Amino acid sequence: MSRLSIRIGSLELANPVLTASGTFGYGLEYDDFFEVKELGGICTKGLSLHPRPGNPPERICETPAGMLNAIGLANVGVEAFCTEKLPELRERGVTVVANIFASSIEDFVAIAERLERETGVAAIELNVSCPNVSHGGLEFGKDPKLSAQVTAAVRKVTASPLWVKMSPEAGDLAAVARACEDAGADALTAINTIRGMSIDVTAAKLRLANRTGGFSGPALRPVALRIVWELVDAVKIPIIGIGGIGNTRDALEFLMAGARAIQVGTASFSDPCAAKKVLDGLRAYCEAEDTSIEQLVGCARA
Amino acid sequence: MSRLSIRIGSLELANPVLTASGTFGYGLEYDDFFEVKELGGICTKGLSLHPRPGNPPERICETPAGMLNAIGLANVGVEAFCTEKLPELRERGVTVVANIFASSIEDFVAIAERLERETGVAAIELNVSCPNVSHGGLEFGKDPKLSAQVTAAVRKVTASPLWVKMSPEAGDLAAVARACEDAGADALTAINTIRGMSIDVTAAKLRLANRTGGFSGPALRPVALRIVWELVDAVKIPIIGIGGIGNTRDALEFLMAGARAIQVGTASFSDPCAAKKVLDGLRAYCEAEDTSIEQLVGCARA
Amino acid sequence: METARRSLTVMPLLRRESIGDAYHILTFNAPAVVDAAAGQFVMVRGAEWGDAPLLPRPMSYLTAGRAPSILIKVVGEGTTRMARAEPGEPFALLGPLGIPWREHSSDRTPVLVAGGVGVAPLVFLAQRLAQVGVKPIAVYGGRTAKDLPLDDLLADLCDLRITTEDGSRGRKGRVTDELEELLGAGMEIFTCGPDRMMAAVAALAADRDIPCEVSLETPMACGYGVCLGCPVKSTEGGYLYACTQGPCMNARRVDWAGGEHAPVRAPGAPS
Amino acid sequence: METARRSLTVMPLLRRESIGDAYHILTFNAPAVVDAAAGQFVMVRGAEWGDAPLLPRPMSYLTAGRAPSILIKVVGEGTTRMARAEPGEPFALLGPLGIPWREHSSDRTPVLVAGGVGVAPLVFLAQRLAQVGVKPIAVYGGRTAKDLPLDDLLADLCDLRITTEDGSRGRKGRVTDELEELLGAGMEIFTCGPDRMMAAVAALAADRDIPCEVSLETPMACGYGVCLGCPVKSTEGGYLYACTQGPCMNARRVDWAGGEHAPVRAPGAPS
Ligand SMILES: Cc1cc2nc3c(=O)[nH]c(=O)nc-3n(C[C@H](O)[C@H](O)[C@H](O)COP(=O)(O)OP(=O)(O)OC[C@H]3O[C@@H](n4cnc5c(N)ncnc54)[C@H](O)[C@@H]3O)c2cc1C
Ligand SMILES: Cc1cc2nc3c(=O)[nH]c(=O)nc-3n(C[C@H](O)[C@H](O)[C@H](O)COP(=O)(O)OP(=O)(O)OC[C@H]3O[C@@H](n4cnc5c(N)ncnc54)[C@H](O)[C@@H]3O)c2cc1C
Ligand SMILES: Cc1cc2nc3c(=O)[nH]c(=O)nc-3n(C[C@H](O)[C@H](O)[C@H](O)COP(=O)(O)O)c2cc1C
Ligand SMILES: Cc1cc2nc3c(=O)[nH]c(=O)nc-3n(C[C@H](O)[C@H](O)[C@H](O)COP(=O)(O)O)c2cc1C
Ligand code: FES
Ligand code: FES
Repeated sequence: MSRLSIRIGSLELANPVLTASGTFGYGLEYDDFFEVKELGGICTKGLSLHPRPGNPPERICETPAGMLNAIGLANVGVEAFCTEKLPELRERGVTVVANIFASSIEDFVAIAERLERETGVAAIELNVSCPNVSHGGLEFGKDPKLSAQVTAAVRKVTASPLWVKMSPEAGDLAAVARACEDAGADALTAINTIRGMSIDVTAAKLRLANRTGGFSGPALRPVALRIVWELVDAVKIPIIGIGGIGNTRDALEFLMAGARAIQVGTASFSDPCAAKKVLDGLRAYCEAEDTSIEQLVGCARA
Repeated sequence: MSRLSIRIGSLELANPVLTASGTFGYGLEYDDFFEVKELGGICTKGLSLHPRPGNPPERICETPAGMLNAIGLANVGVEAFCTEKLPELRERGVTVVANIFASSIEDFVAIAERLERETGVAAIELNVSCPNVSHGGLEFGKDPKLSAQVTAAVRKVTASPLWVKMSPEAGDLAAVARACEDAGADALTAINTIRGMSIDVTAAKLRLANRTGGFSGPALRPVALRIVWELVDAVKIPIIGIGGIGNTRDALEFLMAGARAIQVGTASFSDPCAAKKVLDGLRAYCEAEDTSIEQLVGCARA
Repeated sequence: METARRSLTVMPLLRRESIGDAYHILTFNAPAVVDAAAGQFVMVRGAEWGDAPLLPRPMSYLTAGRAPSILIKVVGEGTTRMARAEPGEPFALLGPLGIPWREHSSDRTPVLVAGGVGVAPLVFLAQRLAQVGVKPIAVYGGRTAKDLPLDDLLADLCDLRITTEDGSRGRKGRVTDELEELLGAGMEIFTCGPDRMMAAVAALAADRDIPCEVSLETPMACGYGVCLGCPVKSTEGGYLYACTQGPCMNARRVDWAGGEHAPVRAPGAPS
Repeated sequence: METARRSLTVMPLLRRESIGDAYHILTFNAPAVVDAAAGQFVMVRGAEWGDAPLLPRPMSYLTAGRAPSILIKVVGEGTTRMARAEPGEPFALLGPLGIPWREHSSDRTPVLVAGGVGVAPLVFLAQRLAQVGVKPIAVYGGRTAKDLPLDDLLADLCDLRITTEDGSRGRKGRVTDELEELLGAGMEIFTCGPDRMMAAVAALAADRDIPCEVSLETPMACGYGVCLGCPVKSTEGGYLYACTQGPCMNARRVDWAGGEHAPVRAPGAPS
């Protein structure tokens, strides 16, 4: 299906449709729905060095055309991922991008080293932009120097393609992007959530126990698209677009803006097959228009 | 109506409901709809030293639960405002906040000096955060030092209360806020729009001639609310909340988060009486709950 | 012409008539007479839409009075919802808005030039002209025979000529092909339709020195002059705002090359 | 109990029955039999809602089969839209989801304790029990007589006792007041309702050493285990996820003091 295939640095993806970290579990929850290996890839729930229980409830609430989440990176930890999840994913032929998170550079390195001992990890995505943890979340992603340090340190210990996930809250995101590029990132994914808040006025209480949560969903799309456009200008490495993508039209917006691949996030909640439908839609579009993803990328920039 | 009255620094407002700059014209377009003087106040369309024609079309487009605008600060200029609009507003008894914009500190000062010669301007709101102009928009608002310089310079030439409008795109907004406070701001208004983008995929073309536009409407609300909450922590001067407020419930969210007043923006487009309805709703709420705006402010922070 | 007092009024849908798949007439049950003039418009939004779609949609009045109506073409989310509405569903209507068609000159024959859904304000105009005993010429163009809603109403009231791009009805070609032959001194044009059509009609009219009135269709957020989102480039410099200085205005005031005020609607949009 | 295969299926609404102002039964026209067990739930979203409300709403099955149904209480935007839906409107239903009620112990008398709209999964359970010839006791509480939807169905299938806080029907008080008198060895509890009610019931059951099964209602984004948005604090440490480890589970596993998993719904919300 070469109309759909796309190269992200050294990594050849069968198609540009991935699922976003934290919105697709470990990719093993979809048996009843579709064959996950058909996707360009999946990004795992953020993996930390040790298992994390996550934040107390309430963790989620809905906002106009969007939602807030403060999951707090609840996850099984990299060890359990490697022993309990990855073998099954490998067996099923799923293209796995391991999204990883830590509150220190040492821990980032330790997680990457652990993953390096496994086969079946197509790329590592560094989450330096999580708004829902008290240490080492956004601080890394807002600062060009810190982002570059994390990237360089992980770069040293892994041969896997390295993606860095950008925070929309950085004051100068182009600088962060260039710093990560210089430090050896193979691609940038954009964007992670922006922090938001919601108050239940009938109780005069914050809705989320964590106070703030990451804002995602269709509402976020115009901001994400603008940032992707700017990042394509800022760096030479590929940009992978994320933010409110739920259908083929949304995916085309990001591809036309210059993203070489896209990730489907919140949309999977209301439809577990959302990513699959985007893929089918892109295939149909490329056939109908006799074009390819490669040709579509950036075509609105002309 | 002392349940509703609220003090913003030295300025006593009859109630906490204002209209947001750029979404209420010059306040003279509402004859058929309601008595504008009932509102706590109106913020005028951004005024520049000289008249500005604004950006070419398309200037607006809709996004999920929001919209993008790239008006480009089309306005009649401060002189025409003072001679053609202000007398009428004064006559009608409207509380007028003059929102002003310039691409240099000198011009900010010149506009403020011109306004100083008039009576009937209750406060000046410095727009240091407009995303839709090529010079002097966001640059001021993202930088604590520049914001402070603008504030201090205008402070010197006016006795009017000075409000500074915050950009959500600043990397360290608390620093900007503190700098403005130190430079003599009487209140901060938050937030202005975040830049977004939209592509018409059927034409593979950007929807807005200006490429990007400011993102506003209900979709923005959770981000605005979070920023207001943070600013209440960051400074001692009053915060005025803006962003996706369309009904009483939304207004209560911001008041309970600690905003001492609120501005209704995009909501006026679908209902010219939106601000009036919010005011009526707050009045009814305060009566039903036997409370006052003063008591409500910040009550969700307990 | 004096414009009537504007208001935002919630009205239930009285009925919806479908014309083919893409066109619908929506008629509302107004609590009081809506005193709109031909060429004026109304901002329409479902009262139960919630936060999305957010903005009201500008629509020309097809008729005014106690049961005001609009003709819609389904192009996006707002019009899709309108096309699904059932009688009783409440809509918020803000109107009447904008500058109506100017009075026709009693010494000229009016030529109404309609493109697709742009026919609505021209049918309204034709009805008003009929009331004063004037039977205009009408040139009505569409892509195919299916893109000519309300042709029957025009046929009743006007000397009607049809053009379609695919030749499936009337003359094969565009309204300007018909106009080139037909236009003569002593005529005046009122036109509404896709921007490119109006630009071509305006150019032809300017060439022949025939008065030409257009009704603009720009995106709008407010419809009453405060958002400044609806400009078209003016030949006098600066911009004209379609909602308060239009939608109806002399075609010569518009710099047709100056703006992209008509979004291109390519076919085959994916979804 | 083995759970049935899950799927996302668009189904038209077959009918909507209103019970007072606030409660409605929605019955859908399923293309194939929905093999849901009592206590399982379904994520429900109008297929034409567009971008807002965004997320599907978790609802317990009231019945399964070819015409699956749910009982809704109008509390916010999603349920308001459901309460306005007319037959034919398409809904996307993802289900069956979650862990159903465990099998009842044949040597114990089941006591179903329902609070308000929490009655739905218990009516389903009562019907299943009736099929195997068991007639449970039911204790059904609400604020007023108006907050007891489906009381007639429970009355048919159970030995029913009613409590209302204002005394407008049945015993004045709470379900626990009735339970304190009624509970005895040889009973087992199945309960669904407001969190504070379930916590009180669970405490009473623990006191008397009576098995107690609860059905949790937390906010949910996905309903199938990937968002991690639906935790309750576990007595074993860490969290239990209501969608995959519940909604039905042994009350002893839940640390009722640990989380705010029941949002407070104060009356008189402004809008
Ligand atoms: C004064 C005036 C009178 C109008 N009268 C009618 C009428 O009688 N009948 C009718 O069907 N339409 C009329 N229109 C156009 C109508 O407003 C748009 O088609 C409608 O807003 C599209 O809404 P949507 O949500 O379905 O599409 P969207 O999803 O908003 O957009 C779909 C496509 O339509 C384009 N579009 C959006 N708004 C407008 C607009 N205001 N004008 C032109 N294109 C737009 C978008 O760029 C996009 O390509 C009129 C417009 C104006 C300004
Ligand atoms: C497993 C399960 C089964 C359920 N079964 C039923 C049922 O049979 N009938 C029924 O009417 N309701 C049931 N609920 C609750 C129902 O999901 C919520 O009432 C509904 O999501 C509210 O949607 P809304 O858009 O109307 O309200 P919103 O506008 O989303 O919220 C209104 C209020 O309800 C609260 N709320 C939101 N989601 C939930 C939730 N999932 N649980 C509890 N409170 C919530 C909000 O915090 C807010 O205070 C069930 C919930 C779960 C988890
Ligand atoms: C419930 C939830 C959990 C998330 N968890 C993670 C995570 O663990 N790591 C990460 O990098 N991003 C995480 N994200 C962010 C998403 O991957 C994505 O960047 C964001 O949601 C925007 O895309 P969307 O609008 O399509 O959801 C999470 C998002 C949501 C909604
Ligand atoms: C069409 C439009 C024009 C605006 N023009 C201005 C302006 O001139 N000056 C300014 O400070 N803010 C301007 N704004 C920003 C608003 O005042 C407000 O900060 C923003 O829209 C968020 O509030 P809302 O979501 O309620 O609209 C404009 C917003 C819109 C939508
Ligand atoms: S539509 Fe708002 S000014 Fe014209
Ligand atoms: S609702 Fe998503 S994990 Fe439970």
